[in-house]
Amino acid sequence: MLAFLIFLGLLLTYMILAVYAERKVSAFIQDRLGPMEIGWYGIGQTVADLIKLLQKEDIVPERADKWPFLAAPMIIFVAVFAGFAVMPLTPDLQGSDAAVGVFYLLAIISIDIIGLLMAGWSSNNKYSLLGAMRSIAQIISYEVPVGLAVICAAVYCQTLDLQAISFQQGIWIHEYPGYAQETNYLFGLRSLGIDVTQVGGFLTWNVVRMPLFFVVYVIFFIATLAECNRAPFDIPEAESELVGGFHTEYSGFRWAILFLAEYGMMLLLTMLGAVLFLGGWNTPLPNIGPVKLAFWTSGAPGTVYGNLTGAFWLVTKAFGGIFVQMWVRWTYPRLRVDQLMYLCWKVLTPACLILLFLSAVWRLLG
Amino acid sequence: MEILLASILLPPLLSFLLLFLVGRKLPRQGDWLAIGLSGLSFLAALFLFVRIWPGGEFHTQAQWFQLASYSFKAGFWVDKLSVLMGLLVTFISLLVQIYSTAYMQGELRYRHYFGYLGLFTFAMLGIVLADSLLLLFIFWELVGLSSYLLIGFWYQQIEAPLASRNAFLINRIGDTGFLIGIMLVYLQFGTSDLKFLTTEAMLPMRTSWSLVVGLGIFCGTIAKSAQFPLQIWLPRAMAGPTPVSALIHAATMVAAGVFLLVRTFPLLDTSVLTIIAITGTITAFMGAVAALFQTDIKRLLAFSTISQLGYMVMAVGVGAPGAGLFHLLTHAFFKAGLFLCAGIVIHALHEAAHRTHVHFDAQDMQRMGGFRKKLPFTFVCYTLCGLALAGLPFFSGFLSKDAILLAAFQWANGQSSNLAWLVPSLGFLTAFLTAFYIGRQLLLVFFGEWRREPKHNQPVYENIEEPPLVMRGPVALLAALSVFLFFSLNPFDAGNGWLLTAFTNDATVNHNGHTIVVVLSVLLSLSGLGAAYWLVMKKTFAMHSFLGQLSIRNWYLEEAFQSLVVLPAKFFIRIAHWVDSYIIDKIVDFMGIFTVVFAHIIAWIDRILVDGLVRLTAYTAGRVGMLTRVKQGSIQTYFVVALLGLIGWVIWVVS
Amino acid sequence: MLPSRKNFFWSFRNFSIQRMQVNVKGANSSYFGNIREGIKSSWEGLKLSLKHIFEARRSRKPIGVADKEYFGQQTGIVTLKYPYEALPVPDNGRYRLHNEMEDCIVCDKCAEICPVDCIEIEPVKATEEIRKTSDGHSVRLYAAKFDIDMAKCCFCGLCTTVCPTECLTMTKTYDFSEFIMDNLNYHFSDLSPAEAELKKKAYEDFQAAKLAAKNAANAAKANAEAPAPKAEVPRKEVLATETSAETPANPPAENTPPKPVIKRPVMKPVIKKTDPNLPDTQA
Amino acid sequence: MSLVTLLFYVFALLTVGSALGVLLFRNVLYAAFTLLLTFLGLAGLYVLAGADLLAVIQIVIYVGGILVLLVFGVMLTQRTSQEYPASRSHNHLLGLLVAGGLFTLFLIMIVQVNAEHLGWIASASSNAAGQQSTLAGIGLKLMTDAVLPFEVAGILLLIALIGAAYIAGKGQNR
Amino acid sequence: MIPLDHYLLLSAILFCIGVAAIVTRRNAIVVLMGIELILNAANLNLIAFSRFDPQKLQGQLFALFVIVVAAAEAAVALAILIKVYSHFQTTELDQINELRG
Repeated sequence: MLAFLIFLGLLLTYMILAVYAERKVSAFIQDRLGPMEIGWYGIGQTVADLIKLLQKEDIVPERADKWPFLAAPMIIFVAVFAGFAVMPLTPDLQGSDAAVGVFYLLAIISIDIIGLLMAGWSSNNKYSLLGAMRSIAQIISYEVPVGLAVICAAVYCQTLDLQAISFQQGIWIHEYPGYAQETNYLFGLRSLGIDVTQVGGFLTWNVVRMPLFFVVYVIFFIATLAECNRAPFDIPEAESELVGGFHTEYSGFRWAILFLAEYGMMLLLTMLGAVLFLGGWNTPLPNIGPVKLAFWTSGAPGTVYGNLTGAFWLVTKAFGGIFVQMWVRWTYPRLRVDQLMYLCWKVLTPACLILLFLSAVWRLLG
Repeated sequence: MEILLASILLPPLLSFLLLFLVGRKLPRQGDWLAIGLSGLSFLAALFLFVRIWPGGEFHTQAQWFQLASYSFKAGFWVDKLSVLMGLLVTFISLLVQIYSTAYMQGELRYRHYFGYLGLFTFAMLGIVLADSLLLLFIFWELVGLSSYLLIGFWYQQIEAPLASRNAFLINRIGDTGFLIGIMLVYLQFGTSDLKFLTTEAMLPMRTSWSLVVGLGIFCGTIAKSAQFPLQIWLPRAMAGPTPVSALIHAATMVAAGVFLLVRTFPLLDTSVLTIIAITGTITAFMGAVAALFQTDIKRLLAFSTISQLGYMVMAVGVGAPGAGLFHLLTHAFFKAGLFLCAGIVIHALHEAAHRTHVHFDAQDMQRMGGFRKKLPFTFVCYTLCGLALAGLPFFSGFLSKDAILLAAFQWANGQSSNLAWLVPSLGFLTAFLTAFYIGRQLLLVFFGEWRREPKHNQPVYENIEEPPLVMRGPVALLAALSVFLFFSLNPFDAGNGWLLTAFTNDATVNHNGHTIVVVLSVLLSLSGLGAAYWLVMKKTFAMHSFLGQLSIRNWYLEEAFQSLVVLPAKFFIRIAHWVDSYIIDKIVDFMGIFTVVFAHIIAWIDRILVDGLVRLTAYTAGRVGMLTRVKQGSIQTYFVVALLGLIGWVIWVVS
Repeated sequence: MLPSRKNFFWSFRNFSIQRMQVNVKGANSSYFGNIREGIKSSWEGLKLSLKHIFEARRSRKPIGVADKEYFGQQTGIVTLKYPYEALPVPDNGRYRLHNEMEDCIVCDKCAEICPVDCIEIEPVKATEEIRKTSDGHSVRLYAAKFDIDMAKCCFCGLCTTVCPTECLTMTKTYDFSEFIMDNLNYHFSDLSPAEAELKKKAYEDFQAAKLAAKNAANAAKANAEAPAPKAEVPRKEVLATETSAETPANPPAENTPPKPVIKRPVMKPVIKKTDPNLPDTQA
Repeated sequence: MSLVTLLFYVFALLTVGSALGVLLFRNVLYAAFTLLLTFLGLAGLYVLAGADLLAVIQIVIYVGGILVLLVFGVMLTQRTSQEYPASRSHNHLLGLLVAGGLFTLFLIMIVQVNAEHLGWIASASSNAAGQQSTLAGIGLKLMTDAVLPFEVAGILLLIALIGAAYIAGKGQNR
Repeated sequence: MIPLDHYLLLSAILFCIGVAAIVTRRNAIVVLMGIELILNAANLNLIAFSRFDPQKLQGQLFALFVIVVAAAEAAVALAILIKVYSHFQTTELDQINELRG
């Protein structure tokens, strides 16, 4: 329950910040100022927008399919929010320590799809429908590279439990039940013989433990962009073609929910990426000799300090990822459908398959 | 051991698959691959030979399938016989493949050719190594298939596909008998395990059955080894490429029948053996006679092969499977050598013709002559192999033939009927004829002068050249193996040689009359050669005599078949057709008319009585149907009906 | 209500299938060349936008084009927080029109030349010369109405060039947006409607008097000539107008809020002075 | 009533209710959307039965795969003239009869068999260990005992994929 | 622990609903949904029994393969359905009665 409340709060706060950040980042990239009026440097802009949205009338188009139309945003949001249940925010805070963690996350995305489809269909607007169809085609396609990238990490870590994966990537590895005897070698190579278990920091992150994971992470990141319908994969809600995609007919509160879900999805997937590849809640700073940066910047699991630093690092990493998402969004033009599919099926998927094989080999031989 | 077995059996199959699947992309279409894999197989066979020959055997078996309570096992049984044959097959296959790289160069379906050879080798090895008659039969059929494929390799020609079909169908006749034999064996002994059948104590078997079993198995041999009366396919099979003739139709496949007889020898009882001996003798004699006047270089060799196969079968028939096997081995070497040499001659002529743009039948011996100057190497090899075939002392052929004739001689000695003496005497006569026809061939091809009109063909003669090394090498090897030294140190008696001692169980082989046989056979061979020299050089060779025609037409067997089998069959078909259309059809028609009349009567009753009932039922059913609204043609209705039936059934079962 | 749904789907399907071929007309048309080029160009793009994010630390300063620094500001945020900071407008900016009524002789030339007819003038003849303009023209007409509709104005500046007394000028005020369109209609007349009526009346009276005098003169020609009492009445009228014009300082309009900045003291002589200096400021 | 029992009944109600929705809704899309609830309810039941991996797989495949396919199928095969993709029903009586009959049968069987007291079940439930994830166990089994079915299933899926693509493919002239 | 009978009963109910859907509905897609319900009912039974499996997980494995087969079935069935639709212009099963004698 604690995790539920914390994540709900985190999500809401994050959304407010993220919308603001999005506008600011886009403005800076385009040499503009962005919102400046409300609050210092326009910081209150999103809050004002939110208040505006909440006050607006909840319009249901006359010819819309009423119940699905009303239910769809909730389903989408619930699906996304349910995804946070297995996210280890700190060493101790995790909604559910299900063993099937990552797999569960992938399952959640499928429910999201149904929500999108519901929204698109029930709006009874051809733009909505087309947007939903595009969205689904895209999400289903990109589930393959996402899944494969996740499996790469899972194969390497030998578990689907996100908390276990997090513990593996840091100095507190011995705290996790069953990992007391584990040792982290530099680049995951036993033959190299450099024991970095107590050095920690970024040296024990998965991207370093298995250097090819950098490529996997990039692929994962690209695919998650498509999963979130983010530019340059935003053909489902291409404003210049489809008005707004599946949420064309939504307004007010429900529209806000949809956006909340969309930004929540971003957070979920960047967090997932951070947990799988970038060390989760572990600090990036290694112990260098007597300078115990890692111990100083991350407390032991179970302590308040440990939980605070854990949450701090994970959220920071996730925000970093989100920043890159925004950066990418405001850099690239939208892809065509064929380019989208080409990228997914002919580039990312084969690359992922090869990398999956290499991960397994690295695990076996490293 | 299993690995060794696999490395014998699988490389040829692998070569077949690889060449077919990816052969096109390989350099040189992958012939090197085929040869390499054959070499591997040969080396493995050699290794196995070394392991097994001194003594001991190896038997592996696994559950194959289960039909009700009948369980079938299959596996491989390696004993002396197997390793010998395996070595022979892989060795000659390897040589032929090497030879073919030059002979078949530039062929359109080059890689298919090598693939087929691989398949053949695989199948042949399977026959040799199989431990169960059923498994053996499968490989037997595979051999038939690859033979069919290879005979019809040049399927664009007119003759080749016909010949291949002919061979295939005739083999089917024999295979049917073979299959019946296998079934009977299984019924009798409850197993088709060869090891069990041949080495365990003979189980009681009713005489009549044993006769049928033996004849069934012999049926397979008759077809596969071209025995009387089914030998007509072998000469026609010469339409295939010459190396194929060497490998399949001289050295290995046709020997499979003999091998089968040797393998199942303990199953054959006396009466069957007598039949076998007689058939072998007849075949040997007929083949020799047919070979006498042949003009086609390959056809002559084909009839010669038939004749020699007759010898081998005769050997088995007279109770000397060891001698038969020995002859099989020696014959394989020298006959393969002969075929390959013939191939060189044909090839050389073709090349020459190609170079001078003159076209003629390159296989007609009447148009050859004087090749000893042009093809000295081939000449030497040909002569060596030919003399081995003729049965001259110091050659391998002499040893084996001598062993067979001796066995026949002793067998006749032991028989009560004087007619039994026909077998050895015809054997001796055949020996004479053999020397005669091979001598004739040597003379026609290599001696004398070029027998063509000089104005056109002199340039052809000038252009004849020795073939490349890859063709000469295998021939040389085979020719060398035709010398007695490899089989027995004693050039006049192989009885103590390594091979015969291995297959003759009782040490007390009586050498009664051995001297007579040796002297007689030497004399006959020499006189045969002399007669050939005399007749050919005098050019008094009565082609158009009755004998000549009989020989060239192969005893009019084709015609005999035509009139004795095909025509009666056609006649029977015609009768059947007549019966069908005039008797059965009439009856049917009458039944029809009767039925119609009857139906009219019934219909009247129907309209009045039954329809009323049916209408009532239909009305009721309609009412009921209205209730349920069952729809015709709707899958759901069918589903419901099926489901209701199921429910009913379950209720009935449960309650 | 769903007439196009089906077609719509099929078109979607066809679309995705037909377009599934990839356009590989780049320099690298091979598979891996394509990927390499994709990664390279993507990275270039990211670098470019990242550069802009870093440059966003600095903002442009609100300095005019005349400033030496102006073309030095190549990077940084280009937008200004407008209402709070704005680019300086040169003094000779040509935005809102302003008419200096004191100098206007109500010649109607501006209204004549205006291509969009945004100037509306209703002249009332005075009975005598009203005043002298600053450059010596004599004003003989009252403007009962001198309206410039800035909503219509196209800022071509023709009116200012034809103005003989250079009383009509363009000012550097550019931000004069209004919520009500009518408010963009500026009234420059210094007479209230009542006064205008009075002037009209006076002129009619004067004409009538003049006619009467003429008739009288014609009659007097026949008799004698002494038109002494004639000038009495107009002079009174002039005094009356002067007193009334002082009380409404702005152009009279009942429902308009006071105009924000109409700087009276901007004199033509100033403009005249800047004219020769223009080349200097440009440099 | 423990929490688990309560959850069981909630999920069971959800499952049965939404399955009834599939049966009764005239709007095919509604049927599809209620089917979503059925699948989710079943996933919950699977979790309660100790099959967490199966639950997740149920969601991934049934919701993410089959249901999406079904909805796409609805959208691609609807007449455009209707207000919504409706599907009337027929054979009410027959359906009731068959389903009722079957249910009665099942009921009788369940009561008669009395599964709880079957020997192996009773012995298993007496020493039932605490719930733990079946993930590792299933993974191990898939790679050892069931590797052949696993591969065959993979081939089946591939064939189904190719077949579906071929059947639904563009070629109209077949 | 939930009694096994509860699962069996629930599965039976689901199965019967699925059968009813197959029998009564006219739209082929809803019939497909009915089939899915039936498969799920079977799976539920398998999983319920799997708890008591001394050899652990056999039932779950079986259910896994059932799901796989169901996925393949749905894909092919819908492909066929789309073809049927383009041929008959309907997915109402009682209008597709080519089998009618």
